Amino acid sequence: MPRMTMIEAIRDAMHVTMAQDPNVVVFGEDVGYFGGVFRCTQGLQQKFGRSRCFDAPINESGIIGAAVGMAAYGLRPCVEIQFADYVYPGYDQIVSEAARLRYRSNGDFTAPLTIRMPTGGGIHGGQTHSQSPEALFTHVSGLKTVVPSNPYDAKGLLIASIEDDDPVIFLEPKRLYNGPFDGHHDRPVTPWAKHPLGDVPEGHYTVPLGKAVVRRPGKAVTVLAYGTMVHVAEAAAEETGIDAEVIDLRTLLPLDLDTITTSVTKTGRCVVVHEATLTSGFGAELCALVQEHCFYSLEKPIARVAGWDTPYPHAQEWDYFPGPKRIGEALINAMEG
Amino acid sequence: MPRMTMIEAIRDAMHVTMAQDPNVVVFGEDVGYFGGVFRCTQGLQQKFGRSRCFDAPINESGIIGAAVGMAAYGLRPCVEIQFADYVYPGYDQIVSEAARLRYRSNGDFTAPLTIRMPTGGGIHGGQTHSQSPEALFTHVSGLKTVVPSNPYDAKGLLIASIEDDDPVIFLEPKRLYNGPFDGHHDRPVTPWAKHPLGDVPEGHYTVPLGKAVVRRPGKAVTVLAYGTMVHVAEAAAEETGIDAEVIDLRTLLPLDLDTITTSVTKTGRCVVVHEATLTSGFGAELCALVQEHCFYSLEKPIARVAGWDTPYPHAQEWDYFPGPKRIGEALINAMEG
Amino acid sequence: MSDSIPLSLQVPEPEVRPGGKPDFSGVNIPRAGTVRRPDVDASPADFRDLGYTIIRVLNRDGEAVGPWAGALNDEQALQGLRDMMKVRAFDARMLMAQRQGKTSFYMQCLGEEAISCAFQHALSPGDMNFPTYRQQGLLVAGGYPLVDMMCQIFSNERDPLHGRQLPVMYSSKDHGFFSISGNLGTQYIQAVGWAMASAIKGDTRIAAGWIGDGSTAESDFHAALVFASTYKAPVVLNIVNNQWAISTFQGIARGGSGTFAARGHGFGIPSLRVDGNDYLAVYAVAQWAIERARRNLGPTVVEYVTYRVAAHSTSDDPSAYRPKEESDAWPLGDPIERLKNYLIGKGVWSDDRHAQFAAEVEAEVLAAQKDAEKHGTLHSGGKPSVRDMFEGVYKDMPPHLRRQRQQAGV
Amino acid sequence: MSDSIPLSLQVPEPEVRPGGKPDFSGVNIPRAGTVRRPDVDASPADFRDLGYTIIRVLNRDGEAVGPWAGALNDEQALQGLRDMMKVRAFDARMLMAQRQGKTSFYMQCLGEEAISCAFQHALSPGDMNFPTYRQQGLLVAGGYPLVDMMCQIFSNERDPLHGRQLPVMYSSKDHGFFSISGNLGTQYIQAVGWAMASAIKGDTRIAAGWIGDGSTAESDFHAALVFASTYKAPVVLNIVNNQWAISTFQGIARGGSGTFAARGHGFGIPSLRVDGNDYLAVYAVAQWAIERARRNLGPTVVEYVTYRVAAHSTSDDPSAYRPKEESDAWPLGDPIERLKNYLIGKGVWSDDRHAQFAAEVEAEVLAAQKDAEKHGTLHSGGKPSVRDMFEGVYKDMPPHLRRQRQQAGV
Ligand SMILES: Cc1ncc(C[n+]2csc(CCOP(=O)(O)OP(=O)(O)O)c2C)c(N)n1
Ligand SMILES: Cc1ncc(C[n+]2csc(CCOP(=O)(O)OP(=O)(O)O)c2C)c(N)n1
Ligand SMILES: [Mg+2]
Ligand SMILES: [Mg+2]
Repeated sequence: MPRMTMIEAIRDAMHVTMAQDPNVVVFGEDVGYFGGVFRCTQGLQQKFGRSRCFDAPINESGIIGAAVGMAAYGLRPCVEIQFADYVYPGYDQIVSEAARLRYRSNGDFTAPLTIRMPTGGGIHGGQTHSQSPEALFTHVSGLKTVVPSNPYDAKGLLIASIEDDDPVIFLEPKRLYNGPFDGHHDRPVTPWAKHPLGDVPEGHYTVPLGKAVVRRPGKAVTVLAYGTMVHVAEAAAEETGIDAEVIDLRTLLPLDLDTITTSVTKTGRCVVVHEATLTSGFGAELCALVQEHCFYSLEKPIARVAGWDTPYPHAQEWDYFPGPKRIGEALINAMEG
Repeated sequence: MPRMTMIEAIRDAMHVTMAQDPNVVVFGEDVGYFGGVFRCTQGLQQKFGRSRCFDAPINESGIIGAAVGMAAYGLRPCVEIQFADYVYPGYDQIVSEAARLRYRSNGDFTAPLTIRMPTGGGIHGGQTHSQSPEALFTHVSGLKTVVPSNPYDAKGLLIASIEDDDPVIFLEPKRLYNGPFDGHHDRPVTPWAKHPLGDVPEGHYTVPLGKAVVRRPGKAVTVLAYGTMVHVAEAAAEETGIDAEVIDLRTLLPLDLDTITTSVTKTGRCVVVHEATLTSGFGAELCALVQEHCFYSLEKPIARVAGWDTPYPHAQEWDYFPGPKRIGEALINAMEG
Repeated sequence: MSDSIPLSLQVPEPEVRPGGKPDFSGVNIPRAGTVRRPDVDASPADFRDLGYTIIRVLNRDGEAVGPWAGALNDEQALQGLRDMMKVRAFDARMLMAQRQGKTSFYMQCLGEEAISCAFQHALSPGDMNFPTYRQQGLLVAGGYPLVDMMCQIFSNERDPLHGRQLPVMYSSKDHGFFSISGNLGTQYIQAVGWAMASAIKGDTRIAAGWIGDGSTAESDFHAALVFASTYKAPVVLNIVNNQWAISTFQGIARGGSGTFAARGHGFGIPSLRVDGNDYLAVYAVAQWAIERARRNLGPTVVEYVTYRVAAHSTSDDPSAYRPKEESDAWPLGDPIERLKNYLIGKGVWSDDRHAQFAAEVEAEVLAAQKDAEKHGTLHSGGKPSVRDMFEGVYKDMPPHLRRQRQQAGV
Repeated sequence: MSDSIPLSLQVPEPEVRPGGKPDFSGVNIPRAGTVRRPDVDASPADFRDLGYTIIRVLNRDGEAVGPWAGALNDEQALQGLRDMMKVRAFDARMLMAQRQGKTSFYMQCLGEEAISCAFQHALSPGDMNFPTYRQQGLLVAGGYPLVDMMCQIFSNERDPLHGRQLPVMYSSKDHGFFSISGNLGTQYIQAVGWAMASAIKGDTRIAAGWIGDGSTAESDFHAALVFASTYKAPVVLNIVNNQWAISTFQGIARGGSGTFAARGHGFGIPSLRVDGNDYLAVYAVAQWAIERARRNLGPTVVEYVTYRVAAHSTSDDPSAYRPKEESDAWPLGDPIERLKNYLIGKGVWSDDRHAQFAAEVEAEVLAAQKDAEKHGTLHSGGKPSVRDMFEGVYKDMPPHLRRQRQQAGV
């Protein structure tokens, strides 16, 4: 099987769907001739022509609004927002339009579009290249929200998203683009080539939306994570020696509640991890659901490890980022008493 | 003491602050000559002139962006977004600009502005006149989010918000504008004149941001609510005869956690109520905090009663709205076992 | 700087407010027939003047004159008259139905009927409008059943949108009418995207975006112009300037000077202004712009100059912010009266036939209403089901929504 | 419709791509001195042509000619030369510092120095710029300490922004430099709001908004033009058209035809295009626009025609999308060379003095860097404190942040 980075896997997903379905179109800022600032769309214009893959003006509302119109026509646009931090100008078109079109028109019009965007920190990008806005999408009925944590899933989930008949927010943890990242920023970077999930099948396959996966089985405590934090949580489990079960949610909405409750019912302990700021983050929803569905199994309060409630800082990045140390402490604490 | 509706109380708050501080300016769509579609700004242009209160072009990003610039200059803009449903085009200016200006400039520039908007349902307004987007603000570090439930608080909180040195999102439950509403839409409307909190002092006073209040003391179960739901929860308590303690949060961020934990520690049971859609709503954060801080007191899982995870419907409004029946059932259920 | 004079904020105000005497002497109206008609493939830079004048066909004597005349034959013009009369009758009845509590909300297009009615006839099957709430004429002229519109308005058991949408927020793909949002301006860039899709697919369908004068201030107006000009999208970008945005006069959106049409010039988009109360002029300009789109020559901006005679919606009372008599003083007259006079002048219509048709149309609307009311009105009779509230959020209902539906007991 | 030809999407492309021969023959450049200078209070409708041409002062022979010449005396022009040289030297050193790992990121303004340097000198104390990341010249020409800029770039213990911001996202109220956001376009409408505030207070201060060619596509550009025109805000709306937006050429933002300046016309805002590589022309136009604002005559749009010689940022490699030699082919030359030749021609400067000043400025920048590095660079030496991460989110730290700070152990 070919080895791919997450960038290559994402590119391959678009390649596969574009080759298969002439209705798939790709556009966004710098995605055409240049192939995207992270090179995720490299080669697509050359291969499929300028009317299937093209540069867009710098207007996120325009990119998403045009995609809504195209989707209503019958296309399946897969658009790129250069950084998740820049999605807000297009937020109205997502919330008021893409998410509600099927409902308000009773299916007369639909919006099968995918909005890709690099998310998360760890690259010294400061406040406008590091944010994790997933909770702003999970609150919006009508959207699906996906966060892959490795090349295999990234390709399979992206194909599933493009083929999905509803609008999908596809968040790409940019710190994982070139290799798994366990939060130890001071150690050399591992490439995907050395990771089993860097093995990516050629051609078409999907990873279904709405299905979580147990990344690391364990009996002592359940860790709910997604994106970069899956790897950091795995590292924390190794380093503390705690027999944690690490669940990679993959899709935040629809959420795979069964996999979660099965695990927490077993372990009786739960730690929720994300990079986004704590308050009203997606971790809050996870806590609410876990305490509702596993109340009588819980032996300790569910703990959250998350970005602090501040804008994402530049110099203090590694104090902000929920690294293996903070997660490890939460695991140890979850095991006490 | 004069009796006021919530509209009059809000108007009076702007009147008081404008009279006291020449830096307070008010603008928004239709707020000038006409005085706002809900008449909250009626008479302000006449009294303070066209450069203190004026009509704005229909561009929510423009309204908020201009307010950020004015606030940076030294003014204290209090702007109106005609319905909370229309705030999304201005979301970027709130999230990326107002909320972060103090932080990113290390206090060199600040954004002391207040963004008022009618929120919530119950007026047959359909998907674009009914939404409750508070959780989209509570996730954003740097913002304060306020939701009054009566004229007395509305005036005191709005004055406090305008005088606050940080940006404040001020959500006005439109169903409460003219009277308290217990969720029984088929009964005659009660006016504020008959409610003790319709007594509103003249002149300047504040209700501090960040302080909740116990609206109905009780021992059996704690209900956390804000805005319209405070009244609906009170009705549900009366109707079920359950000795519920109803807490009116008033400010969602910063949150008065002490009042909450004191109550839940006492009652051991908790029901969280809001109009907004359930998933990733502010109720999720409340659940996460309560289970974290009151875990060992809780006798049952915390329940959430909220809007369903659908867009806000028109015909099915009263099936969507979390009325006294649904809250009552949650109370009864919370008391079982 | 120290010797500079103090600055002051300049806030535009309409000429008159309630109590004042309406005054439209500032509105510059050229004589009918005097504005030239460029070829559709002429260079936009060569006719920028058309963004600052008003194209008119019907003169005061009810004659069709000038280079934009002659686009319609008598039968077509008669059809236009009937369409407009039907829209007006429909509006009147639905307004009344709202006052009677049969629905929560209604919006008329009184005085603006020519614009949507004429435009619809210039389109071809397969084309798509991205309308606002004030283009019911597109549906009526397009033959969409009145009873379906009414069922939507009543949110009843036969409402095609299953009670989910606010009254008047219709949707009909088959009739080339995109689902109305309620959020202003969003549809404008969607129209451009739809048109781009048609071009990407190598189809021949074109799109029409619609926006009000006040809503041109919204950011998606800009997005639409940027995208349309960059990709030369086959789209007609219509601006209905009815002078008012709820209580706010058009000067607040338009700024100091210029016209709404002229906004297109900065993008190299050809831009025309037309008398929106002149059915023949509207049709001729629509046809011109649609042909440009169809021939892959790119977008056109069209500003229709008209007047919102009625209140903004049933929630509004315009006497609070403008003189009651202002609509009578509006210098471009009434679109139905003007087309009627033209047809009478041509000898193909008469006052009698007009009165007779008015009665017929009244009866048709009434019959439709009876039919619709059999299926319920907002507060009585047949209703959409509560189950419907949970359907259609996604194509397939995800587990959490299924749980919620169960909780709701439906 | 059935016999219509198929539509097709038209995607603009630059004249040449890597491997091709740079070609700017399509850029229409009038001779220096040939564009008229209207009075600042002339009606905008009377000089729309100035939005389609290029105002230039310095001709090929290094002479200042035409109606826009004469705004600066020799001492001021010399100051301009020194400012530009300092900016260029600063950029070069910081680029190198980034390559050496002393910071994470840097952005040069190579080739565009004249614009911000000249503009700054046309402002008065108390005025406020709302800049992008490419206007470091405003700070340098305004006398902001180089060492403070460097400390920000190094995110060190003396960084005025306490390490919170990405390098180059300066803020200095005292120097009339608004905090840079990183989100494109947002500052443009903020500039208008700030200017409105000055007018509301009856003050005499004016604002300047800055935006790149690519970013004019953003919606807040529209918001700014709408608000500026409606309230006649005392603001200069600057557009720096450096031909590129990362890898995307200006045709994607500009659309089919028209100019960026011409966008102002639709709002009745006077709009000028100016040679951005001509210090004297930039100053003269800036002065004109600032005077309009100061005299309460309202906003002006100014488009500076220039070329981004360097990469977009240290994260970018332009050889992937444009010919390497393109910047050499740029017909408006280099701003420093042009001003230098003018001053030598006037006899107030010489090649020797130029070389000497270049050495001086180099030494000054180096000294500043040494100074700054004493306080640390991104990965070594003095750092902002972790406590600082929790400060300044609000004026007073709310309880939940205090809890989090405790948890973080700081
Ligand atoms: C984003 C958004 N902001 C505000 C509103 C409230 N609103 C509804 S209609 C309207 C006025 C629109 O005026 P105009 O565009 O001139 O259209 P007209 O009603 O005259 O046809 C306003 C402000 C809205 N629906 N959406
Ligand atoms: C809202 C937003 N979208 C996208 C970006 C990413 N981005 C940063 S700079 C840039 C190009 C801007 O080009 P231009 O406006 O021409 O300015 P220049 O860099 O040429 O000075 C882009 C797309 C951003 N910073 N903010
Ligand atoms: Mg209007
Ligand atoms: Mg540029």
